[in-house]
Amino acid sequence: MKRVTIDPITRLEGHGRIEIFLDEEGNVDDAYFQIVELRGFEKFCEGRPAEELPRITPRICGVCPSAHHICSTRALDDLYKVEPPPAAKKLRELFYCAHMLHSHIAHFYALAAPDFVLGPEADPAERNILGVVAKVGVEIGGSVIKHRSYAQKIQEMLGGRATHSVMGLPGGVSKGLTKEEQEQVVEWAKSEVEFAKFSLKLFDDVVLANKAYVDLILSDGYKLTTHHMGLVDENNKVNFYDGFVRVVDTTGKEIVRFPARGTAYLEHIAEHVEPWTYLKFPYLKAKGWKGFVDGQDSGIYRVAPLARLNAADGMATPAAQEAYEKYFETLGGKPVQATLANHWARLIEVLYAAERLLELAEDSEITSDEIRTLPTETPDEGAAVIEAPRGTLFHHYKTDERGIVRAVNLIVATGNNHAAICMSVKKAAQAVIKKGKVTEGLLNMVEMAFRAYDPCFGCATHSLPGEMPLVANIYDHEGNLVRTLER
Amino acid sequence: MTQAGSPKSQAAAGEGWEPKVVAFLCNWCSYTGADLAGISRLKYPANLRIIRVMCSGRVSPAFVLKAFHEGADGVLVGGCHPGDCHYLEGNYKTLKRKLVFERLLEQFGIEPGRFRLEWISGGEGDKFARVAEELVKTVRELGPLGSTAERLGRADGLALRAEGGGGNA
Amino acid sequence: MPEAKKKLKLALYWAASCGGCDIAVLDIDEKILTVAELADIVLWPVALDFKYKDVEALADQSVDVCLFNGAVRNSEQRELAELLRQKSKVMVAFGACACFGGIPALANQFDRESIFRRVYDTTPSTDNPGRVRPQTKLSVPQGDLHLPEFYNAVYKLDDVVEVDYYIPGCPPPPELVWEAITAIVEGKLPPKGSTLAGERSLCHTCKRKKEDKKVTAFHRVHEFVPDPEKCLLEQGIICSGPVTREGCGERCLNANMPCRGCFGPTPEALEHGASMLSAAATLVEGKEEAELAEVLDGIVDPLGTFYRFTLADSLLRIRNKSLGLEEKAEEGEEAAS
Amino acid sequence: MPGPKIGVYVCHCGSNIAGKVDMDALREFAAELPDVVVSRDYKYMCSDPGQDLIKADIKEKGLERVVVASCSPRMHEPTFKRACQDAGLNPYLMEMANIREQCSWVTEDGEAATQKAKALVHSAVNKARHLEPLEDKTVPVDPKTLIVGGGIAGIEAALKIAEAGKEVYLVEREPSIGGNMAKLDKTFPTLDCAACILTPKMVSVAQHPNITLLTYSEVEKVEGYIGNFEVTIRKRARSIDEKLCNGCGTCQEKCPIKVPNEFEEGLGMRKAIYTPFPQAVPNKPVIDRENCTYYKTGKCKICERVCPPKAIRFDQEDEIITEKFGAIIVATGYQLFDPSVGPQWGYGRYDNVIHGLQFERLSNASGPTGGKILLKDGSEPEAVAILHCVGSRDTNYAEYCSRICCMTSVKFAHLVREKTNAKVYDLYMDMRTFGKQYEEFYNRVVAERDIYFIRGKGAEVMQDPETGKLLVRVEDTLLGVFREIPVDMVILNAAICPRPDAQEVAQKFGIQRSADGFFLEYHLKLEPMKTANDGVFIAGTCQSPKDIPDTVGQGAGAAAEALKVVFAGQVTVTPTTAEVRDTLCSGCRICIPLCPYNAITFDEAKGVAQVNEALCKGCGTCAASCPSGALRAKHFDNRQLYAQIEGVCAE
Repeated sequence: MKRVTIDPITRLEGHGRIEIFLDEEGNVDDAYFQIVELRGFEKFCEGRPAEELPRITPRICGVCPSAHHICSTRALDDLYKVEPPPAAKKLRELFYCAHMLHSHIAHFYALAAPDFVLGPEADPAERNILGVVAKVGVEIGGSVIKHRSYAQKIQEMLGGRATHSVMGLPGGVSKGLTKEEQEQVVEWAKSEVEFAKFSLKLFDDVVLANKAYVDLILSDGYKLTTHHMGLVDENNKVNFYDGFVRVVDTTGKEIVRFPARGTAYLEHIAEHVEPWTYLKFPYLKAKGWKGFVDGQDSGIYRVAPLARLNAADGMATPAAQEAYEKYFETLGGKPVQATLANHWARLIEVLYAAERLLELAEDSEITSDEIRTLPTETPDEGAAVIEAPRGTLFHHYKTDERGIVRAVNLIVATGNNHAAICMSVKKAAQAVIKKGKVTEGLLNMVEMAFRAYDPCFGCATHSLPGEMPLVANIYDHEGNLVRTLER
Repeated sequence: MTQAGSPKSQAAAGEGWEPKVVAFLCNWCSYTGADLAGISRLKYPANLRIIRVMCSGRVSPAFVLKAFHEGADGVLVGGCHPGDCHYLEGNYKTLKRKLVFERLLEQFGIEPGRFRLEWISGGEGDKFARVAEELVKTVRELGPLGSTAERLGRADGLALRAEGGGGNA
Repeated sequence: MPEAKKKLKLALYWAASCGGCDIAVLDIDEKILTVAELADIVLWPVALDFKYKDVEALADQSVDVCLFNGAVRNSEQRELAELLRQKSKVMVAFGACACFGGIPALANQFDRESIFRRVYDTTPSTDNPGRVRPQTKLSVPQGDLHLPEFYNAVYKLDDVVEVDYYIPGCPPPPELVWEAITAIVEGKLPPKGSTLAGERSLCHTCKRKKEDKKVTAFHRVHEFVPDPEKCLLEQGIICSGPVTREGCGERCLNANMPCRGCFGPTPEALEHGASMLSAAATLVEGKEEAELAEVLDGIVDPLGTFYRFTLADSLLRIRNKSLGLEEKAEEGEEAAS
Repeated sequence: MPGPKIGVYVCHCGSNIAGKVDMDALREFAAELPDVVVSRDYKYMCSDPGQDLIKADIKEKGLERVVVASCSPRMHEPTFKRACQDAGLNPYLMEMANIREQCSWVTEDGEAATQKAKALVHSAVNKARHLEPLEDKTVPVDPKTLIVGGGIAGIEAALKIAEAGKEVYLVEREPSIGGNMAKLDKTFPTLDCAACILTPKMVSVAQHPNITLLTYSEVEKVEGYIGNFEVTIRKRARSIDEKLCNGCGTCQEKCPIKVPNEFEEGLGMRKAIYTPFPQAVPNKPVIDRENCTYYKTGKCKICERVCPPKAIRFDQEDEIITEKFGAIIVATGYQLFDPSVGPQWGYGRYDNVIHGLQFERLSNASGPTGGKILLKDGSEPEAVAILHCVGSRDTNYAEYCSRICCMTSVKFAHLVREKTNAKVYDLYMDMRTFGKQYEEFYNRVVAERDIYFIRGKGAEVMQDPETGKLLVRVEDTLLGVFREIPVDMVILNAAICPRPDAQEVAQKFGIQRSADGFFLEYHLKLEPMKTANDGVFIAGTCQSPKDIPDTVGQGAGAAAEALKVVFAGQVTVTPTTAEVRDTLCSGCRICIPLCPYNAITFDEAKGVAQVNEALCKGCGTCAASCPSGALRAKHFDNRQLYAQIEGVCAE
């Protein structure tokens, strides 16, 4: 019996670890993706005043804190049955588009690009953002940092701080946008749109132009047949901030659709507990938990860019819509099940976020000082769903009549993908590990499958020092270490 | 009269544990009252140890937490009766703090019985002795709270390296 | 000075944290490249393999500075902290969690079992009839799987190892991070034990108008639209600015929201929570106990408000398990189930 | 680095401490504490040889801190501070552990007491380690004294101070000074008439150049501190011009309105414009606006018409006087217990059941009956019963002994016999004749004819349905028989009680009350005039029941206390004030409204708060509310108190 430990992979609520077990022949017997940490927000949010949760729950993840901030704020709208003024809604969405940009840009250039621009087999020493810069030109490195920082600056402008923003309140936001600030944002937004287009072009040139990559993306090792979940607007176009939660099955047919506000999610989603990981496994109630298997009958679904595009009928902005159509053409229609297609889908979302950012920034109403509706209803229960960069995010609160939290339920973005990640990793491992042959390259193959989901923190982890470090320890069946592969 | 602290009563209590109670008393009323209890030769449990402050208003809630942190099982704050404060209003400040602080203690999981604010005048030696008696009794029934280090040790077997916020001062 | 010349060996590690601290390092933007020139980053903990033997492999004291973010929530994090302390010349608690426990330390109000019960049993979307719980050691057909032990309490870094410097904030603002890194690189660090931030409280730099510190009613942030020019505390909104260390640039106040204290207490504050509680309570006018109680009930969550980031640094730290808070929590769970 | 050299001195206080606490164990325990270089025990530390031990060690061993474990600091802190000072050690580097009042005296078990004493010593040593030298400050004293209450105590005090050449304000609520004593007839044991000995003093009060007399006036507000009290006095409108009025009394004769006279305890009447009694000082009337027709209807004005000097001023208004004083003497006197609360005594139900002061008025030549002792119907009584301890020495009412009733009763018995032929029955529980010539006086009266002293408490007063006589039920404890004595008049010697507004007055002057409701002295035996509020002294029956000699004595004593203050010309104020550490203050202003003395202000230039140490009284409330710890309470700072907490919790 051999055992491969890939440690660490990532974290969302803490570290992740992959354990791959080989059978007597040295083929993959089973693989476990473990989340080895828990912090228990669902418990210690109890007793807090509800209005403070938008300042507490973002600490679940410092990489996508704004997702929690906005989701929490919208859950409070529902809790207090209060509608924010139009300007407030727009400010929140503007803020949120900026967040999507910052997260997606960092992820693509820091994490995904090295794999494609330089190739999976490239020398690890260069397989990092600096390597990418070297290849595509220094000015791009600067441009990446610049456009990521624009996005951060917009969040800071509205939310007080880029990480762990504070402006969200039930019924509105605490701070508006001045005319001067608006001009600044418009300028940045325009630049973001251009940068998004450039990034898609880059993907065209480097990836799509390279048949080997396209084959890799479409190869069976990186395929998983699952259902897909994402937020859509009333026209079923992709939306990050609000609308309806839509699920399409493995054939692309809509099987679930419910409002992104309120507790309807409980009718459709349940979470399964495994004793070997601290993170739970959400699945579709209607299908039930069938274990770690994919297919039409399994309850396992996926979220994040790949799933969002599958779950929607298009994009709400022109250029993004164009890219959307090309994407499905190239990859053979809906739903796309190729895990690695996430990267492309992510870039299409970057374009949508940039375009939407510009729309909102240029909206004359955005500078209105009508930014708060004071709650008057007695609070009881409230919930909201939004699209975090890494997938659908659920916040659900119950309070006493004073708005003191009695109970909290959270389903975090990457949690939705937990089961899928486990299977993708196993599948990739099975595809590449044969007869106990464990090579340097295969670790990256396994890693790529996994990285495509951008399990929260991938972005940060890969910025410096430049590589996703991996270790494969290979043990014989007595568990003695016979070989260590390290990068 | 209880004979707190005496080996006899410890034996009676079953284990060696004797409650520790810290009393912060204002110089003009409660501390004088405590002196009067002595002058009148009233008896109360030796578990209660007195720290003198000029006014109950001097007693920062942090002092009470510090006492619990150091292993006190109960804390008494004694001040002048409303209107009698030697410094006019210090005791009202104490009252205001107490009204929030007692809710904080509950959130910390400290039983209400372990903390008491009492108005005891310089003429109320008997009241002081009675309050001391009652408080020690209550705390004895509640059992040991233990110092913060002990409680953390109990929880995770860790010996604390550093002080808490108490590191200041 | 020579230190400035020689290229530093820098390590960054995270424990029970959200990653915001690492983002904060990225948020120094293009300067990050300068850092790469000035220092060798021998360990980027969120990225590098954290199996002990690999860190063990480093020579003792071979790391010049270790920036440690995150609190200590489980056995693995504690062991790593001890190991890194051994390997590093200078240990820096980076961010609120490492300095004071941060928001995760709010969990210290509850014990392990009640957290597990909530997360794995009573959350409404959880379907766990067998009441399965994550196991620190689990035998599967192919072998054993291990998970770190989830502690009963959250600890700040200096509970488990000696800390040389503190950089507060949730997360530390980029300017502060840059100052700290420059100080480190140029070897211009203050005496050990210092906190690399201001000495006074936030009010020192807060631009809001301060007049008469008297309060007749407390307001919660969602109930009330404050005057953006005036001190929030004077308007009845609890703000921890007066007890909290300066250096954050009042980012929250600039967005019209009160300070919640992520920079921790000022050097001479007795205790972050208790000191602010004492100040806030005495702002209220009046002498009638009933009236006072009514006004002061406006401070609805003393622990969660005054210890938002510093519960693991408080004098009491964790709940006394002898009290029946569990039952209360249960009710809450039932209510939502 | 090593801490300061600390010496610990454990006092046996004879057997007061040593009888309970193990002195050797405590001394050795202290010797082991960090920084303690010498630890001694001695029989009486407060004695000269005891103090010399400390002084010698300071000089020879170079002690930097001294800890004395003995009685309460309220007892001997000054003693040991002085000892340190004499030996060249700053007195504020001395700390005391109270192991007598708060340990040996209150603890049953010796081991427990020793354990507690260790904790207290540990705490004191911990604090001492962090003590800092402080310098006493002095502030000038206003030379005037305020005396509140124009009874015999206040009069005596006023005269003594005035004669000593210092200025006095005497404030009396009633239209005239004289107080309760002015109502009395003869005074025991010498039987000279109260008026004869009191009126001369009253007159000299009115005439003394150093005395400002404010009658019909009340103190409204007291601010400030010893040497510098700011007092607001309301001088109620008399409705006459005192300068013009010559006290001829015409207005009183002509005034048509009659109301019961408070001074006569309801036995006589007065007019709406009146002086309470003939010898009143000042001898100028007041108009009682409640009862005056003019103030009710706007008509009448007879007094105005008949007044020869035209002194009536209907439109006169209250006058508000604010003055500074260096010292204050509170001598507000007593109020007689109201016997009607106990139905068993029949007071208020039966016409001829009266209380002591009413008898004094009956018996007084200037009283309603011109000194004749008559029943309500004008006839002379044939039998009179005198009851002691009405409301005193009775757990249902006042537990204390009122001290004067025994002698008053004996006096009453004598007066009744002197003025009537009535038999007298004196019902006593114990006969307490403690004063000079009291026993002799008692023996004289006992020998008089038809006075029967019966040892037993007058339990109940009823009326005989047939004869209509009063029946007093008493258990004669000497004969062991139960008796019902038929009498015509019953005199109830009611208890001396605190005035109903005592609490209000106590708060006004920042003094406390003992459990019995009387004002609390600083020390029952050694400081009977001082109160917890420095510079405020008490005299007379507001402190406890007293007879005239004791009251006069305490009045004079209080005068001496006040003179001590005003002659000193300056007082040392505690240096244990608050201070702001500029480098830590962020100017949040939380402290500013907290200070009741307005001692904290905001320095706009520096942007920090600042403490006016002359105004600060060192309560430390601001330090407890200063969130950032910039405000520091000297001698009780956070470090010192934390160290104490660690100390008491360590043992």
